[in-house]
Amino acid sequence: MKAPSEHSTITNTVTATRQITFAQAINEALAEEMRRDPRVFVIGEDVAEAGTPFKVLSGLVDAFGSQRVIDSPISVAGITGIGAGAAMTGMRPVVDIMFGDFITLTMDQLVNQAAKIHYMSGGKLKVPMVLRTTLGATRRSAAQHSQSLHAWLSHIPGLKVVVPSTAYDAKGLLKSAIRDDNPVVFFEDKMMYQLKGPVPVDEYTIPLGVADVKRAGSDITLVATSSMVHIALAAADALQASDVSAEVIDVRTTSPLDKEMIIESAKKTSRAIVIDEGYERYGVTAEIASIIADGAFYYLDAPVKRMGAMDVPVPFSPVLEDQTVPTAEAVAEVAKRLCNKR
Amino acid sequence: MKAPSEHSTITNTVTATRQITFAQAINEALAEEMRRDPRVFVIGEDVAEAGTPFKVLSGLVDAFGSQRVIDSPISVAGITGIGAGAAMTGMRPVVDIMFGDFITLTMDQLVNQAAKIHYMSGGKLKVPMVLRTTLGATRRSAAQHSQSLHAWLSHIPGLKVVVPSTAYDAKGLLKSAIRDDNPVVFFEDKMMYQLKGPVPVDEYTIPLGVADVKRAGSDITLVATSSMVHIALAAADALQASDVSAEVIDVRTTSPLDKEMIIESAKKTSRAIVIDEGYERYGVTAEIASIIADGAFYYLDAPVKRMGAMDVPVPFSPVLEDQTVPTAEAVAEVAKRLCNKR
Amino acid sequence: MVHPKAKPASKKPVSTPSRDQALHFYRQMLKIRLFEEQVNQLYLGAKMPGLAHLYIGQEAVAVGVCEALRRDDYITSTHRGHGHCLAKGASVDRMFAELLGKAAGYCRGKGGSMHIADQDTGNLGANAIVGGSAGIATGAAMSAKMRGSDQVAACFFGEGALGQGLLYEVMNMASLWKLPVIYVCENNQYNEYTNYRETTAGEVAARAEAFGIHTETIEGQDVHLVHAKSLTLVERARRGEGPAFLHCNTYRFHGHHVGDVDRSYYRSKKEEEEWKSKRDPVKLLAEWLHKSEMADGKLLDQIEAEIAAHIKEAVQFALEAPYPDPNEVNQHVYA
Amino acid sequence: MVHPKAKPASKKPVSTPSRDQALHFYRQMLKIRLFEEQVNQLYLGAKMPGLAHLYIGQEAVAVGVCEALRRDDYITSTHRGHGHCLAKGASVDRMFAELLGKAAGYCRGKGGSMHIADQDTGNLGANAIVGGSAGIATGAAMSAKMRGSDQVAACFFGEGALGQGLLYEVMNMASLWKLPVIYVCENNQYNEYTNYRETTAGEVAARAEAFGIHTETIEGQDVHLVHAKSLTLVERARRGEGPAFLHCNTYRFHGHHVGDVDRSYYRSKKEEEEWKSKRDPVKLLAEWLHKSEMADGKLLDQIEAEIAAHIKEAVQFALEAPYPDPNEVNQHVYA
Ligand SMILES: Cc1ncc(C[n+]2csc(CCOP(=O)(O)OP(=O)(O)O)c2C)c(N)n1
Ligand SMILES: Cc1ncc(C[n+]2csc(CCOP(=O)(O)OP(=O)(O)O)c2C)c(N)n1
Ligand SMILES: [Mg+2]
Ligand SMILES: [Mg+2]
Repeated sequence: MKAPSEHSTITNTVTATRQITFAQAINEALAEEMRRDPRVFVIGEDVAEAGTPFKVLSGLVDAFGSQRVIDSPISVAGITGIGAGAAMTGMRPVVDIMFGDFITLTMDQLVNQAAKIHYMSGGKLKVPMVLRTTLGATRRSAAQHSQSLHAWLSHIPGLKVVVPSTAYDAKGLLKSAIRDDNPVVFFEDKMMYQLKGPVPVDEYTIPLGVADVKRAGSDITLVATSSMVHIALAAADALQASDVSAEVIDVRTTSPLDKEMIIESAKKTSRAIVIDEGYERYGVTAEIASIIADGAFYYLDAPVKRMGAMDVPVPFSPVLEDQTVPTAEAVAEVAKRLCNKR
Repeated sequence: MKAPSEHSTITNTVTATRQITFAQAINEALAEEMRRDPRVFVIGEDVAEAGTPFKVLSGLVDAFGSQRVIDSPISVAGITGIGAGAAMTGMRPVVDIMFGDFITLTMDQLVNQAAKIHYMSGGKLKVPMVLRTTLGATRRSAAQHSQSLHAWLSHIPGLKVVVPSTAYDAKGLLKSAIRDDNPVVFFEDKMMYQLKGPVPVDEYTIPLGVADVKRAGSDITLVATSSMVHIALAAADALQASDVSAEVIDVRTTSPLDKEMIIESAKKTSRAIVIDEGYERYGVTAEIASIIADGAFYYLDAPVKRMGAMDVPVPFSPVLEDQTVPTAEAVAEVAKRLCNKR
Repeated sequence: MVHPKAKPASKKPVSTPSRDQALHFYRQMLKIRLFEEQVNQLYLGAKMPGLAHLYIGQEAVAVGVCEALRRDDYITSTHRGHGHCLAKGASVDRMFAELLGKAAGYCRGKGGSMHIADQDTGNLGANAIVGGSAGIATGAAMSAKMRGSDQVAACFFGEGALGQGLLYEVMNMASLWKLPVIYVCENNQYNEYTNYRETTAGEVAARAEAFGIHTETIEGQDVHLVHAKSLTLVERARRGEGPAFLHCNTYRFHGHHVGDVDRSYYRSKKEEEEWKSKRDPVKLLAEWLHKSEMADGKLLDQIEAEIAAHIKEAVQFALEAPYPDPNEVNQHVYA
Repeated sequence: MVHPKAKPASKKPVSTPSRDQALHFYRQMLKIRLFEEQVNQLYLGAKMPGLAHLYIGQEAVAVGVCEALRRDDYITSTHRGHGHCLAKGASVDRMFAELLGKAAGYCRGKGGSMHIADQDTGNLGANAIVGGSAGIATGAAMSAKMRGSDQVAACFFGEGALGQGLLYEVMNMASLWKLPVIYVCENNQYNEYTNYRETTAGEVAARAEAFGIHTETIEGQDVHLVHAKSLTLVERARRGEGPAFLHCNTYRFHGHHVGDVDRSYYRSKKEEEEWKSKRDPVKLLAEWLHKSEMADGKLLDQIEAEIAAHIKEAVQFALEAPYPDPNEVNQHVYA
């Protein structure tokens, strides 16, 4: 099971910070953007009084009213299409899709419509919409409530895809996503909502497309997304004991992807592992690993390894489910092998 | 624009063959399997009298009646769900989804239901269903009728994915797909329907999961899918003039993927390019390239290169559309560069 | 064509249910009730992984419908599916085992509460996608028709599924092709934490009628009524006369899921109490049994004790049962 | 509440359309007709990449509806969208240019026939996914309401879109939230090569009424009727009284697309001839203009000549216009 540990990388900030949860960070980002821009609204199932089943949106309806925090019927495709139409005509909707597995129902509206409208119209129409949803397993929710399908969206030109790993990143990236003029899919790991981290009191944004070195190192690069950043950090901790210095790169957005930072790190360390919670086959790890293998080809001392979720529907039984997600131990094992430490 | 050339690799067969089109091969496979097994039926929009807009199914309704070749409403998700339910209860449906772009509408039924039912039921229920659809651009059909979304399905455990390149393969693989006890997604390139090739008179099947060397070579491996196999073969022809001997591997099924054959070839040639008509980013080329880069790491003399479709929604204008798909010239160029021939 | 008004008023004899039948219904409903109470205990005792959506309050629907089906008829079910599963004939021990993720469970622990399927009793599976099983049920009905098996499929769903487009797509085809499927809409008044009137425009029944589907709206707390209506609709479907839509008014007595205990922000205690005191399907049936002198308090107590003992034994079995072998994790991905 | 029967019969004065208006309608409809005939010629002459779905026969719907809209009102359209685009105010030269994939096209050649959008006239785009624009239109209506702009959105779709679940999802929300959207169902009798009766169970109008949406079924070949009804529905929506569904019976005179010339296997020559001779919307309006002495043959000929000349010029412009710069291929992926 994932046991997210807390690591902070906010170094060169002078503003005051406080510790808030990932969920609070999302909530604050929404509240700030709604206050700043009357065009921003939230729509989804049980987003208002209930504040979503994860309570991420608690209080927003009190602050902004039910005209801007809108409870919808269970019409996942419908609200996505409505979001696209509203975005094309002057609003900036944030569509809430409770579980990432349900984006399967939105694919036509998101991929054939929202993602392509700007291009198909020759640049005239815009779709400034954010679709917030979840990813991540180990919640004992079984095969239809545990998937991490961000690879699909990352495959689609016209979409941007955000996979934050900390409260700080979540807040800054969500604010950028809302201000972005493109459809952005924002994936939140369900298991990280209660994870606390330092977040500045003052306003800030983080640009989409810039990865973050969550820990510097010299022997191996661990490239990770979302929840897996914490696995990578825990692995890096463990590796220290074996005298392996691991650099942990959080890609933060899979699309656009900060290829340069990833390749440079791999060139420096000469070894890399890519860790992601989506299914491994044809998943996010494939893209990033192949980019490293190509871009750092002449620098690599070992093959780039991929560690995605096991290629099985997520099982319910804890003894089975826990095997499907990469663990810090497994990452450390592979890293040691690559570094010939054993 | 793709100009599929004809190449045959049927060598050690003694049975008589004739030249038939890719479309006829599909039609024959369906007719044979429907004759063989009363549980097989076809459902889709305009599949009966119209025989689909591509006329692939012409004559089937006359042979098998409208109880087994069923015209449906324009309910793409609905017929996929109905297919799953029928498959779970003793039938073997072949669901026809006219354009690959429309599979966006089937994702919940295909991915959350059909693909997972066997696993979620602990192995008790089975979903022996085939979903036939199309891929491929350059038909001037623009962004919503030109996508090649097979990477998505290949990402999903529980699904098998077939991407045939010749009439021979299409027939043998479709028959296997229909006999398979799992949901299989079968992608046909719209532009190849009229492509002729030798097909045995006698019955045969081709197992899912076995790649095919469409041309043997020693300097570089071109791994390709569907339509891109013909691009690879044309590139191989062109490369001969530059004294580069290219081996062309047709993966035939992206899931299961014949990793061994691909890796062995790359080990032998020490160079590889992966060519596919899906969007390049997070696409099929990423998976295959990263597998080669890992599996043949110590044998490679150059980085593995990926050539997918350009990461843009498919544009309508011919001058734009033609740029989005890999060409034989471009493949040959990259190959020469990798082989230091220039 | 005869003018509709000119039709002779169909005067069905309202037959009184037999004692055997009524007691059987009672046993089935009580089994669901006590099963679910035990599930809640497992949750509260932190013995069950994840969550569960209790069926308590809706027992008359599952039992009334399933008792009108044959064992080889099909059902599809929902996230709130324990009741359907038991009503169709599953046994409590293997259900508990599944809920606890044990190898002895109906799905070897792979499915869990939201995915229990039991092929032997025709249960094609619970479904964690709201509305997600409407296609499967309709496809099973199509398959039955194609195979000439005269089986019928019942598709259970909550009124929340009325928000999902898939339902309309498949109702259209079921009507066009006269498929033997009964769409059972369990209107328990809430989509999670939102009253269905805030999410549902127009009239529920009209949504099925628009597709030319025979539709009935009934009180879902009266098991005899649900059963009698279901019988009519099922036999109609079996005769090839096409699909039906059965809209049952009902109520879930507990939260949306076991963890939903503070409910005052979306429904009143008073409303809950009214349903529990006046429209509890188990109580109503007990009262009916009394009134019609088919059972006295002693018999009912005895039945309850039997079922409670059975449940206790089953939960014990499940608690002690082994987890699946870890190697099973990548088995059953492909058939 | 007043008993519905007790309401006073609403007696709207049926005002005769003015000569100016009628002639304007005629010009608009004829423009569409001649535009589409030219598109067919471009196809036959192999001058147009790909295919196109002609709107000929349905002109009264697009013109009747769009003339009831303001320029800043929205429309969404379909694969058969040229008529909607022109009726909402697009110019023929840039449309031809788009159909030929030229940089001067409304979408710089990137969209083509099935994706023409023209923001300046409120056209949010044709759509190549059947039913795909229902969400966009409903969202535009929601946006109008939220912004307090009193704009209305008209959502055009063929009866084939009744097969798509999305339509029901968004109609429900439009009704719940009283959104200013008019769903315009152009029932041209065929989903591609299949008569809609084979794909559509029950009654079309009932499908919208089930969601509590005000619904009207009308003859779609009479532009005055379409216009009058649309005006009522649009003004109703603008006043905040909610969505409406306008079901128009119509017919496409040509094939499903320009290449569909052998149609006998799915519809009879006789049926086509009947519609063309008796229910051609352009002819019907010409006859009406004659009968009401608003125009004589000479005037109508003159109008036709003017439009033909305009079209000729426009197509020439498009044929000569340059293709987009190849570098544009990866522009406009992101805003
Ligand atoms: C497509 C989809 N959207 C959202 C959810 C989350 N969800 C689970 S149950 C539920 C409410 C279902 O309400 P209803 O259908 O009335 O069933 P009930 O819970 O009342 O039995 C929701 C929204 C889901 N499982 N699937
Ligand atoms: C989702 C989807 N399925 C199938 C198609 C292929 N297709 C294009 S037009 C059409 C028929 C549409 O019929 P209708 O909606 O009545 O419009 P009409 O062509 O009659 O104007 C079909 C099936 C599509 N474009 N989108
Ligand atoms: Mg409910
Ligand atoms: Mg039509």
